[in-house]
Amino acid sequence: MFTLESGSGFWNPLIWILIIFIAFLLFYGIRGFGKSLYKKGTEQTKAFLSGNKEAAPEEMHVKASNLYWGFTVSMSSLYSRLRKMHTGNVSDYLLWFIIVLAILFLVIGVI
Amino acid sequence: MLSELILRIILGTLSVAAFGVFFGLLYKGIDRKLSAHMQGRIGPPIRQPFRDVAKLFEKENIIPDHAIPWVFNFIPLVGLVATISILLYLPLGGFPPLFSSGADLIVVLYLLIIPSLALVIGGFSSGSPYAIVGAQREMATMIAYEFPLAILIITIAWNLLQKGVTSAFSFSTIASMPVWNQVTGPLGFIGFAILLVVLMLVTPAELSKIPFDSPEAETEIAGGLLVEYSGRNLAMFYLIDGVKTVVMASIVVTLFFPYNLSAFLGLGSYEAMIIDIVFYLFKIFLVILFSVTLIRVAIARLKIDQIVYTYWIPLTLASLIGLILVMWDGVIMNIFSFT
Amino acid sequence: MIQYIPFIAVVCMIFIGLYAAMFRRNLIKIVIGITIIESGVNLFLITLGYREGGVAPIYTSLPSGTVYPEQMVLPVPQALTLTSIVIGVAVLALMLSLVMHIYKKYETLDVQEMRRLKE
Amino acid sequence: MTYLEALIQHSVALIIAVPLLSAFLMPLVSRVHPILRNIFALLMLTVTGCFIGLLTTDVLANGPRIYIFGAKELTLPLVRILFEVDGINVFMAIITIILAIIAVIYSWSFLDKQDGLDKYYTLLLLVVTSALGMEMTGDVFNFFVFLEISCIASCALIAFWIAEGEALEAAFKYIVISSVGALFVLFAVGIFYAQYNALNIATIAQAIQFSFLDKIALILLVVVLGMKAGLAPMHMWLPDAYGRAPPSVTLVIMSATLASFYGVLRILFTLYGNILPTSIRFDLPLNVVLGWILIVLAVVSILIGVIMALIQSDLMRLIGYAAVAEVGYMFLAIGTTIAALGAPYATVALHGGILHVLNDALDIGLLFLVAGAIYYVTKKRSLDDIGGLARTMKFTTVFFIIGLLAVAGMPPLNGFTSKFLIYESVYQLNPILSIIALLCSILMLAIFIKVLYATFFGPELPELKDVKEAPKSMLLAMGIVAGLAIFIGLFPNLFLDSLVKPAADALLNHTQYITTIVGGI
Repeated sequence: MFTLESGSGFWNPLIWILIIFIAFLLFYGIRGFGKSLYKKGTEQTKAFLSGNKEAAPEEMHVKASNLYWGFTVSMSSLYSRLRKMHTGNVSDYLLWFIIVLAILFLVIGVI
Repeated sequence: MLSELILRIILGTLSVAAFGVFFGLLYKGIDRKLSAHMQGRIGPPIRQPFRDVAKLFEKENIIPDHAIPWVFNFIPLVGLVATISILLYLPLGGFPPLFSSGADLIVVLYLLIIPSLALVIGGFSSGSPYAIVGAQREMATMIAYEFPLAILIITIAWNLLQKGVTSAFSFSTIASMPVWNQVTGPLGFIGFAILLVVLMLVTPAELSKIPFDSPEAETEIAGGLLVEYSGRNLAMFYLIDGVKTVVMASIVVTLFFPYNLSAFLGLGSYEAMIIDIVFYLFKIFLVILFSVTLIRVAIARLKIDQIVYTYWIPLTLASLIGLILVMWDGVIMNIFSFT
Repeated sequence: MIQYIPFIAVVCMIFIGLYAAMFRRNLIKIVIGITIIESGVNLFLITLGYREGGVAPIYTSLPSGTVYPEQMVLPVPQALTLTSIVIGVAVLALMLSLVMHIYKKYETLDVQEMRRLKE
Repeated sequence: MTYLEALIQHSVALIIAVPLLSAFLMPLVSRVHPILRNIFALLMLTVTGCFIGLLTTDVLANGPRIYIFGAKELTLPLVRILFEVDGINVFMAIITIILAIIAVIYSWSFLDKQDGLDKYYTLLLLVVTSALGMEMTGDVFNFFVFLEISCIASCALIAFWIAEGEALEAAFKYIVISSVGALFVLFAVGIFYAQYNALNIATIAQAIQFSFLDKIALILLVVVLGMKAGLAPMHMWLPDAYGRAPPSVTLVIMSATLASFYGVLRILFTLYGNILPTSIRFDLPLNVVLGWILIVLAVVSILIGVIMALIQSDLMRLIGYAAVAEVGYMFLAIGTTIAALGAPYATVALHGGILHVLNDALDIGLLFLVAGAIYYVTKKRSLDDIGGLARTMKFTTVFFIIGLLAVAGMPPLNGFTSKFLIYESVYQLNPILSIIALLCSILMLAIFIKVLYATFFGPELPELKDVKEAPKSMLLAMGIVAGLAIFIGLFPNLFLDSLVKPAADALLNHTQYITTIVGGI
C-alpha cells in the first residue's frame, strides 16, 4: 500500500526510512565509542594549508561564480551560444515566441 | 504482519551492516595486499583496515574553526547509513534481495549518489580550501560518470522491457534474467559487452580510486575532501569506502553475472547456500580485482578535466553505441528471418 | 470577396502590431504595437458577429416585420469585444505607467538599453 | 436541500467570489490596522481553502460538478458563463490555495517594513482569484479574462520593489509577453466561436472537427500557454520575473504559471481530446506529432534550465532557471502521455507529470522562500557576496537542504516520487529521454550544492557577522512547505491515489467532461 509502483519498478520510502533509522542508531552507537575530545583553540583547529599563512575570511571563501570553473570553461562554446540567445531584449522574447509559433504552424498546419 | 516486517527490517539491517562492514574492510585489505605485490612491495597484512578503523576511533576528533560543526559531524554518518541501506536491496550471496519490492535500480542509482554527496557536503562544510577544491572535483566526477551509468541502467531495463517483462527495473527480475540470456544475436552480445566494460570503468570513479581519485589526490591537494577530517568522523568515511566497494561490486555482479553455482551443480539446501555464498564472494573479488586493483596499479591519476572528458566523450559514446547495438539486436535478426 | 476584407485587415493589423513590437526600439512604440494587435483581434471578434440582414438584439426597438428571434443577432461577440476593450485599457494603462517609471530609472526608452536582466 | 449541500453547490462560485471580494475589501480593512489586514487576508484564503476542500471531497465522490451563473438549468444557446469542476481542476485549485496561504504567511514579516501593502494584498488576492478562475472555468472566453487578470495583477506585483529599475524591467517584459500571448488566446477563442458558435469547452470539444482553423487555434493556444508556463525557448521572461519579484509574490505568480500549464492539459486532453488520434498526414496521428513536439520542447527546457542555472550568480534568478527545468519535466511527462496515448505507461507518465506539478510548486516555492529569507537578513542578491550563514541560520539551512534534495529528486523527498514515475515511464517511449532526465536531475543537484556551499558554508564573513535567523512567520511558511515535501515523499501513494489518479482520469476520460454539460441540456 505504501509502495509507489510505476509498472516498471517500485519504491517504498517507509521501509527505507526505517532501515536508515535503525542503521543510524547502530552506527551512532558505534561512533560513540570513538574519542570525541580535541584541543579547542589551538593550532589543531586551524585549516590545513601546507604551512601557508591563513588568509582573511573573504579570501578563504571560494566565490560561487568560481565554483564550477572547470565545468563552465570546458563547455564555454555552448555557454557563449546560450548567452547570445539570452539577450534580455523583450523584442527577442517575442521573436522566439513567433519562431516557435511558426515552426509549429509548419509542422502541424502545413505538413 | 507488521511486527514481522519490522523485525525483518531490524535484523536485516543489523546483519547486512555487519556483512557490509566486515567484507568491505576485508576486501580493502586484500586489495591493498594484492596491489602491493603487483608493485613489488610486501604490503600491509590483510587485517590492516580493521586496525586502521580501530586506531581512528582512538584519535582526536578535531573540528576545524571554519567548519560548520553540525553538518561536519552529521554528514559522514548519513553517508555510511545510506550506503548500508543499498545492500538491503541487492541480491547478496545468491539470495534474493531482502526487500525485493522496496526499491529498484533507479532508486539504487540515486541512493548511490548519497555517499558521494556526503563526501561533497562534508568537504564543503569543513571550510578548508583544499577540501573545497576536492569537493568541486568530486561533484564534477559525479556528473561525469552518471551519464554513462544512466545509459547503462536504462539500456538494461529497456532490453528487459522488450522481452515483455513488467518490472524491468526490479533487482529480482534482473537477477533472474541475466542479460546474456536475453540477447538474440551477436549485436546484442557485443552491446552488452561494451556496457560491461563501461560499468567496470565507472566503478573506480564511483569508489574514487586511482585513476579517478583527483577529489582526494594526496599528492596535490593533501587528501582533498578529507583533509580536515580526523578521528571517528574519518573512520566513518573509511567505512563508507569499504562498504561502497562491496555495493558496487554487488551491483556489477547482479547486473551482469547473476549466475549461481548451486542450480548448476544440483546441490541440496545447505551445501547450495554455502557454495552460493562462496561463489558470490569470489565474483565480488574478481570484480574488485579487475576494476579496482588492476586499474589502480596500472594507470596514473587523471586530471579532473581528463576525467570529465573520459566519461563524457569516449565512455558515453561507447555506452550509446552499446545502447544502439542492443536496440538493433532483435531488429537485425528479424530482418534476416524475413529474408 | 468583399466579405473577406475585414479578415485581411485583421491579419494585417496583427502583423503590423507584431512588427512594431518586435523590431521597433522605442518602448512606447512597442506598447502601440501591442494595442494594434489588440485592435486587430477586436476587429476579428466584431467581424464574426456580423450577420447578413440581422437586427440588433433589443426587444423594445425591433423594426417592424422582423422575424423574432431568428433575425436577431446573438450579442456574444459584442460582449466579448467590450470585455476585451476594457481589459485592453487596463493593460495599456499599466504598460504606459511602467514605461514612465522605466524612463525615470533608465533615462532612456530604447529597448536595447533595457537589458539589465539578461543571460 | 440541506445547508451543507447548498454550501457545496455554491462553493464553486464562492471559491472565486471570496478572494475577489476580499481583494477589493482589502484597502478598507487595511485602513483599520495592518495586523487586521494580514489576518483578514489569511482568513479569507483559509475560507477559500475550506471551500476547495469541501468541493474536492464532493467532486472525488460524485464526479464533475457544474455551476451555471445566472440560471438554474442549462439552456440553449449555451452562451452562459459556467464553471465545470472535475478531478484535475480541484487538484490545481488545491495547489494554488496552498501556495497562496504560504505566500501570505510568509509576507507577514517579510514585507513588514514596506509601504503600499494594502495594494499588495489586493493584487495578491487578485492573482489567486485569477489562477483559481483559470483552473475552474468551463468557458474559453472566461479563461481568457482570468488570464488577463492574472497578467495585469502579476505584472503589478512583479514591479512591487519599484525602487529597483530591474523590477520594472522584469514587469514590463512580463506584461508585453503576457498581453501579446493573451491576445493570441483571444484570437483562438474567436476562431472557436466563428466555427462552432460556442464558447463552452465541452460544446466545442464535442463538435471539434480539426479544420485548418482548428489547427491554428490549437497551435496558438498550446504555444501561448506553453510560454506562460515557461517552456523553452520562450522561457526568458520567467527568470526575469521570478528573479526580481519578492519571493512571496513569486509563489503566487508560480500558481498562475501552473494554471497556464493546466490550460495546456485541458486544451490537449479535453478540447482536442476527440480528434487526438486522427492522422494528419503520412499516417502520422496528431497525438504522436504533438507529443513529440512537446517532448522536444520539454527536453530543450530541461537542458537550458539546468545549463543556464549553473552560471547564475543571482540566487533568485538561478532558482528561476531551475523552475524552467522543472516545467520541462512536466511537459516531458505529458508529451509522453500524448505521444503514447493508450499505452499503459502513458497513464503512469501522466500520473508522474501531474504529481510533479504539486512537487514543483512545493520545491521551487521552498527554494524561493529560502532565497527570500537570505535576502531579508543580508540584503544581498548575489551569491558571491554571502557565505557562512549556516552558523546563524540553522533552520533556514535545514530548509534549504530539504528544498535542494527535493528539487534534485533525491529520495525520500517528494521530487523523487514524481521524477521516479517519469523516468520509469518515458524510457518506454525512448530510452534517451529517461537518460537526459536522469542526468539533468543530477546536474540540478550539483547546482544547488554550489548554492548550499556559497551561501551557508565557508568561513564566517565579517560583514555578515551579526545576521540573525529569519523571523518566525517566514520560518513557519518554510516549515509548512518543507513538512509537506517530506510528507509527500514518505506517503506518495496517499496523494497519488486520492488526488492524482482522479485528476489523470478526468483528463484521459474526456467524454465524461463533455457529457456532463452536453448531456445536461
